[in-house]
Amino acid sequence: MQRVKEKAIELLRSGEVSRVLGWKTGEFFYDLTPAVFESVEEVEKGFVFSLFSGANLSKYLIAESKKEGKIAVFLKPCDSFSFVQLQKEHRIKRENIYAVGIQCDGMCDGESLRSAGCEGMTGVEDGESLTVHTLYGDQVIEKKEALLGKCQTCKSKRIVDFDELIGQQGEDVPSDRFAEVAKLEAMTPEERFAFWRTELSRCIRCNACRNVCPACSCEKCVFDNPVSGVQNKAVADSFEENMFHIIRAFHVTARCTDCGECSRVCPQNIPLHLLNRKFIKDINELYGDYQAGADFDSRPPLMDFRMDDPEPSVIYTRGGAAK
Amino acid sequence: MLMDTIAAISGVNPRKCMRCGKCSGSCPAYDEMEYHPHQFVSMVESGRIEELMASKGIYTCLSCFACIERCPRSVEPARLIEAVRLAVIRQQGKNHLTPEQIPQLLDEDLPQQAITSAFRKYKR
Amino acid sequence: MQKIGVFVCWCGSNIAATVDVEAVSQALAQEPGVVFSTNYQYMCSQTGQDLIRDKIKEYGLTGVVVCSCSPRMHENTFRKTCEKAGLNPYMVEIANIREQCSWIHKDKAEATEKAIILGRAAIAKVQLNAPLQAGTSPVKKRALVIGGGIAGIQTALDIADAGFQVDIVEKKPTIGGKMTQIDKTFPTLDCAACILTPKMVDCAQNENIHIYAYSEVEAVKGFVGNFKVTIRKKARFVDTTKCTGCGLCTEKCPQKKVPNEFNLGLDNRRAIYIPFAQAVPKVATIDPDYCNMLKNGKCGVCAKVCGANAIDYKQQDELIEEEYGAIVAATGFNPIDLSKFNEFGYSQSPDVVSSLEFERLMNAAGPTGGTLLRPSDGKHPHTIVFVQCVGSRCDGGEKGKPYCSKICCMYTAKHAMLCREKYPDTDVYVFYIDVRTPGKNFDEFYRRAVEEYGVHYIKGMVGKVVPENGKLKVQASDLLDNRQLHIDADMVVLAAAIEPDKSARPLATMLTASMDTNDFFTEAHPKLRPVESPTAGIFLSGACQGPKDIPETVAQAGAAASKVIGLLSKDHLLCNPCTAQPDEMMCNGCSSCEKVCPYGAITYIDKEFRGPNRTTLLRRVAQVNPAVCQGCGACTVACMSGAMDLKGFSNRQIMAEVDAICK
Amino acid sequence: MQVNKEWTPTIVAFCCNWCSYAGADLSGTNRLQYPANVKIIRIPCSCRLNPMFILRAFQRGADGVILCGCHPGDCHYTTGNYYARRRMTLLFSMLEYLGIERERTRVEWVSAAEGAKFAATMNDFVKTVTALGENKRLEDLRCKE
Amino acid sequence: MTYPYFPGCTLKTKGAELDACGRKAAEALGFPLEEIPDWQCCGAVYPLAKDEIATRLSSVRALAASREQGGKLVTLCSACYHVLKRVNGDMRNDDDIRRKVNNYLELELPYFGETKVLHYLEVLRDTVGWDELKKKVTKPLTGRKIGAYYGCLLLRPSRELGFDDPENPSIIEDFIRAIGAEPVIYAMRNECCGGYTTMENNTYAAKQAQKIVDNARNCGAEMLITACPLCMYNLTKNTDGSVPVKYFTELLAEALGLEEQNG
Repeated sequence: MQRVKEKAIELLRSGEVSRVLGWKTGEFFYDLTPAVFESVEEVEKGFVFSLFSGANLSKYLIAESKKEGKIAVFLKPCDSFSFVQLQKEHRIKRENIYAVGIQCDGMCDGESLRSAGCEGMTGVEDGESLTVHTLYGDQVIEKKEALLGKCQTCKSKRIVDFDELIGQQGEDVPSDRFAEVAKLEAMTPEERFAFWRTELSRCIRCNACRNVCPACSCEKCVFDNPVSGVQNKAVADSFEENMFHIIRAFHVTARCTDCGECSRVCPQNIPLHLLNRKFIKDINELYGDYQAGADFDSRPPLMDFRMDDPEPSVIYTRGGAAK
Repeated sequence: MLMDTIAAISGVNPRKCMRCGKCSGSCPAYDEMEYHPHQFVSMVESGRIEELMASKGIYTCLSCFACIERCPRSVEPARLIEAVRLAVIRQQGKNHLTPEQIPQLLDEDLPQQAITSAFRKYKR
Repeated sequence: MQKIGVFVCWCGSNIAATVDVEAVSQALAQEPGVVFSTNYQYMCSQTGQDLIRDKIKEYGLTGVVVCSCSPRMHENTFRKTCEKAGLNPYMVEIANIREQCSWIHKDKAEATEKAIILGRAAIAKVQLNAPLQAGTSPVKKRALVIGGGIAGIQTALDIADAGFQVDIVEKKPTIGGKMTQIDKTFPTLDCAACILTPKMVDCAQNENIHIYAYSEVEAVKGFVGNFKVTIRKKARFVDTTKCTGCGLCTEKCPQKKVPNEFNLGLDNRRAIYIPFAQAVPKVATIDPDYCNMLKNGKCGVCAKVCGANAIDYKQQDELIEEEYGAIVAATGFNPIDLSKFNEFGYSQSPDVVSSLEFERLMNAAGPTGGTLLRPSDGKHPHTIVFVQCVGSRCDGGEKGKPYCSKICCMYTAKHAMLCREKYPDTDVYVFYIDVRTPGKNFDEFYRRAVEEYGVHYIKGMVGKVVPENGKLKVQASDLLDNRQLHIDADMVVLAAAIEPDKSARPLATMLTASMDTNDFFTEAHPKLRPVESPTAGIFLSGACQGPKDIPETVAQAGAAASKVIGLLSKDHLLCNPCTAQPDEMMCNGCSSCEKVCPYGAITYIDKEFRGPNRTTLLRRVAQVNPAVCQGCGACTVACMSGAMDLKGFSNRQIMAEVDAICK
Repeated sequence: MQVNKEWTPTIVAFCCNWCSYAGADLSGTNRLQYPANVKIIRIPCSCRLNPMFILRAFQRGADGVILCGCHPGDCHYTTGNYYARRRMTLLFSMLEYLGIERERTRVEWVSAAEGAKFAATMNDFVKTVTALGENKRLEDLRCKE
Repeated sequence: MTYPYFPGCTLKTKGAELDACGRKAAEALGFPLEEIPDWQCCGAVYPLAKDEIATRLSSVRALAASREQGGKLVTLCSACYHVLKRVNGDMRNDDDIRRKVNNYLELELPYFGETKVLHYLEVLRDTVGWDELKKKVTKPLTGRKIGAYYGCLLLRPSRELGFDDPENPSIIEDFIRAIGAEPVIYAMRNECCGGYTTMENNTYAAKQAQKIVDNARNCGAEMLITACPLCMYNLTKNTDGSVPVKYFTELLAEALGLEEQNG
């Protein structure tokens, strides 16, 4: 973990890059936020790579890579998919970026530790199992129980694109990430409706999901745009309110890399990733396996077709979501 | 009515036939039948099914599927012949071959297959 | 806020009988923005149009809604009316209250209510309409014809005749196509070469025509009036400017065992060859698959004997870029592969031949010098069986084609007739399903074959051909006699279905021209625009659009040429104003729109924008070429940010209609 | 003007200009009846249909939305309906996933020659949606109980 | 790897030695055949009627049983192959038949046509490979001119069987080449011999069989081989005997040098 910070210092010192995009300590040790460091001093003071560096940094490159000078970025495997997807969409200037891939075996956050039963935490030692220092003494917990939701269904240890690697290159790993979607599909329409109503009713429209999502990076979001016809500031029109998550999910269809940031940042713990994964699952089943950001040249399924694609009525007859 | 039965048993749509006669040009048992494969199709289409049911030709079809294979319109005449034959059996319980006849027809090398198939095709 | 006038048409009683037009015009008068609303017996009549014109002027209308018949009927009429009154024609919207209301409903109250809602939707849309101007684009006055058969030749000659430059691209070493292989033509029995070769020579000599023989189209960019085409001129290993076509090399070349494609492999040619005596251009070509010099550097005979010093073993393919205003596809056809029809024994006996092979066996320039001899033993055949519809009119599956190949009935009648004429001692049988002879003097021709020449026409089909002891045992049905026939034949001739040339599909992709499931090019309208592709600037000539005989091909070739001439005589093209337009401030530059555009109308540029703190930012943004965009709107949905919108059918306009309909 | 006391569904039909709108005109020309609650919006191509339009219609009180376009392979713009087919398949599947009755959405390919098919489709669709009753669900999706 | 094997009625009884040759050769070529337990006769005729269930049941039982044993089922007899493969196709593609059969059989796991039906020749071609077979041949049948007789049931309808080109097949010719002999191609090799009517209308069956033998002989064949016991019977018994007819497994065993052990 220290190697990451050393690499950041080395890159700045050698002049290879003029800025470093990484994670910075917050109020608590588990409270890291993305930050740009412009000098060795800043890095030494604030840069942290730890068990809590879950945030996906790739989105920040849209703005940062357009600035003067080269910037270094640290990418975990899942982040690298977003990195590539953004390149495919011409959103970032690759030549201004020095990408350092970091292998990763899962991330945590304060909340995931708390829900694993830790209170008053003062520090953590990483390892096969975690030793959590708390005000009430040390506590040892299984790491896999304290992982972020997105890490529990990790789909790949492969770092798709990088200039330099810290740790080993990995491979795609088998994951049962569609199990939750399948579970919902197996419900009756009434049950599903009730489920989503309960979940979505909690939404406070804080826009955190939109702001963190690497695929949700429009120059101007339709929801902020009076010309789009869906924008709305006042509550007079509930269209945006009701449809926000559906439209958002549709807009990122076949572009979402399933990085899981939306659900991670949602203050209301709405399982937003289940909307995105539904689209991914459908695409895989109907049009062949597709992973956004896994390569540079595949054609996104919504910008592609086969003459013998199934008709939309296929969803009436498909198994699973029965009755 | 009878036409519906034939359609249900065979799954064949005789209207697909374009009267090319390739079935009858292919049929190895042509001269053994009083109604030929192409006639089966047109007679079923025009509803002359009783005549077909009374004909001996339905027992001479070899089920060689040459007509099915070569039909340019995927009509499958052999299925129609089989359907007519079954219609006879189902309607009248009439068997073309009885078990009593079998022994005198047997020779000692005759494969089981011949006996089984004869029963399947000619008797129920 | 617009000032909108609403005009409700009675269409005589067509609308007024089921819709209370007075109630509709009154109800719509209450809508926001509506300053005038009326109804009249026939809005499309001169009086009705005058009424609209007067009211535009009287009330200073900025938008017009006509509640009438389908916009497919009179949208243009009312647009022109408004234009004459000084209103932009795209400020008109039609509410379709006839085809989609009065004609399909019986209950007057229901129909009236629906008419009001449809009117409201049109008003809501017109509120958001903006004046549109159609742009123009220049026309490059040069045409490209792809394919140098009779279709391509005729099209090129006609275009050249009108004074325009035209290039022919032909993938074979010579132009001429299938017609060069044909012996005689029906129904007049004149010799194909005698009528075709003068046209080939005309092409070569016409100063407006340039022939790229032994060449293929590699890439097509651009759009109507402005195509940019890359042509690959394949290496002949012979300098065409030096070669005199004397043919000495083709006699001296030691590699004698090359199947001669001109005679369909019925005889052999050399590795350096001129396809036939009247080839255009008449120059030699080295076949790199067989030439010993090219394969292993051992030979060089042709270079030694060539007096013109034209042989160049080092020659490379050449890429040529040209600009064209119009492109004509004339890629032609081929007979299907008969190896799947082995019930006729095609791959078991050399005496079972395709009709085109038979054509060569009858041709004076063919492998037998025009004497009909069996390929197996060179003997004269006494009994010949012709089988029609081999692979045509088949129901799906990969074995055959679902369509009628159209030309087989006539050429089979021709073959049968010629056999009987030249060799009266032969018995000729033709097995047919139907004899189709719609054409001038066609049926008379077929009847002559039967009545005067004694050809046996049998309604029925051959089921099996068994080669045995030098004979072909033909088993067939005679449907009219209701019997099975067994004929011992010496030759069997199969009228193979024809299919589009294999090069057509990749070409269609390059041209963004559409094709049907059989790989025939689709016409813009099957009846009214039969020689145009739906893609602007692409025209169709000959059998690439569907099976055709020579007279039809020539007629269509002329038609395609006249369409091309019509296009090339314009200096500018008027474009469809309802095109996509990106809002650069919102564009992400993500290329999603470009990927779904069927016309290649979208490109990207890096553009400077003002950033925060007086900085400038370089951003990639989409640009739509309005001359190319056809206004389908695929890009508008692919665009996540909603930057891409369609003029005339904008997001807000459609949403406004939705809102108006859903109360 | 309130005509019917009984509830009837509001149906929005999006029709592509080249095939289905012409097909709808044809069913009118042939006087083939279908219920008046079907209202057609003309769009240039089925690929112009933004999923937002469908959601908007539902949210504004539509009870059923149907998209009609050229048959696959016959698109006036060559490929538009192929894209529309994928978009709608995924969108409908998502609506289904959210618990909205899948019978409220439909895609039907209607050519300019299929006036009878257009009328039959609309009759059937209205019947299906009528049987489902009013569409409240999408409006309710984010409302607490 | 061991393959589940469906011997069929004839090869189990009258054609036992043909079956023995086949099994022995399979063993020698590394794909031992294991007879599936409790099989019943396939019925020898494919039920063309779409509404007949009873006549399909025994085939489905055999197919479902092999599903559990590796998902493949090998047959040696053309008729069995034909019936099993087409019934399997029905179970895969015809919803109505599948539903009724499954309802009737009440299998633990409903059967959806998962098993792959293979003819012995297909195993030779696709698993062993002709080149490999050639290497294993110890007594090549050099110089023998052999005609392949396909008959109907292996080839037609090709849309359902997909065994080989129905009008110009090559698998038995390739087999003949692999065992060192020379194949003779003659057009009647895929014409029906009339075997099904051998009891009913012997004169006709004889006439048809003779036509085939004549065509083969006139094209130079000195021997015919078949993959169907009924064809073999008919071509042997009901012709002039000018061309001997063998089962392909007999020649296979001979070429592999297994004949002596056979006794």
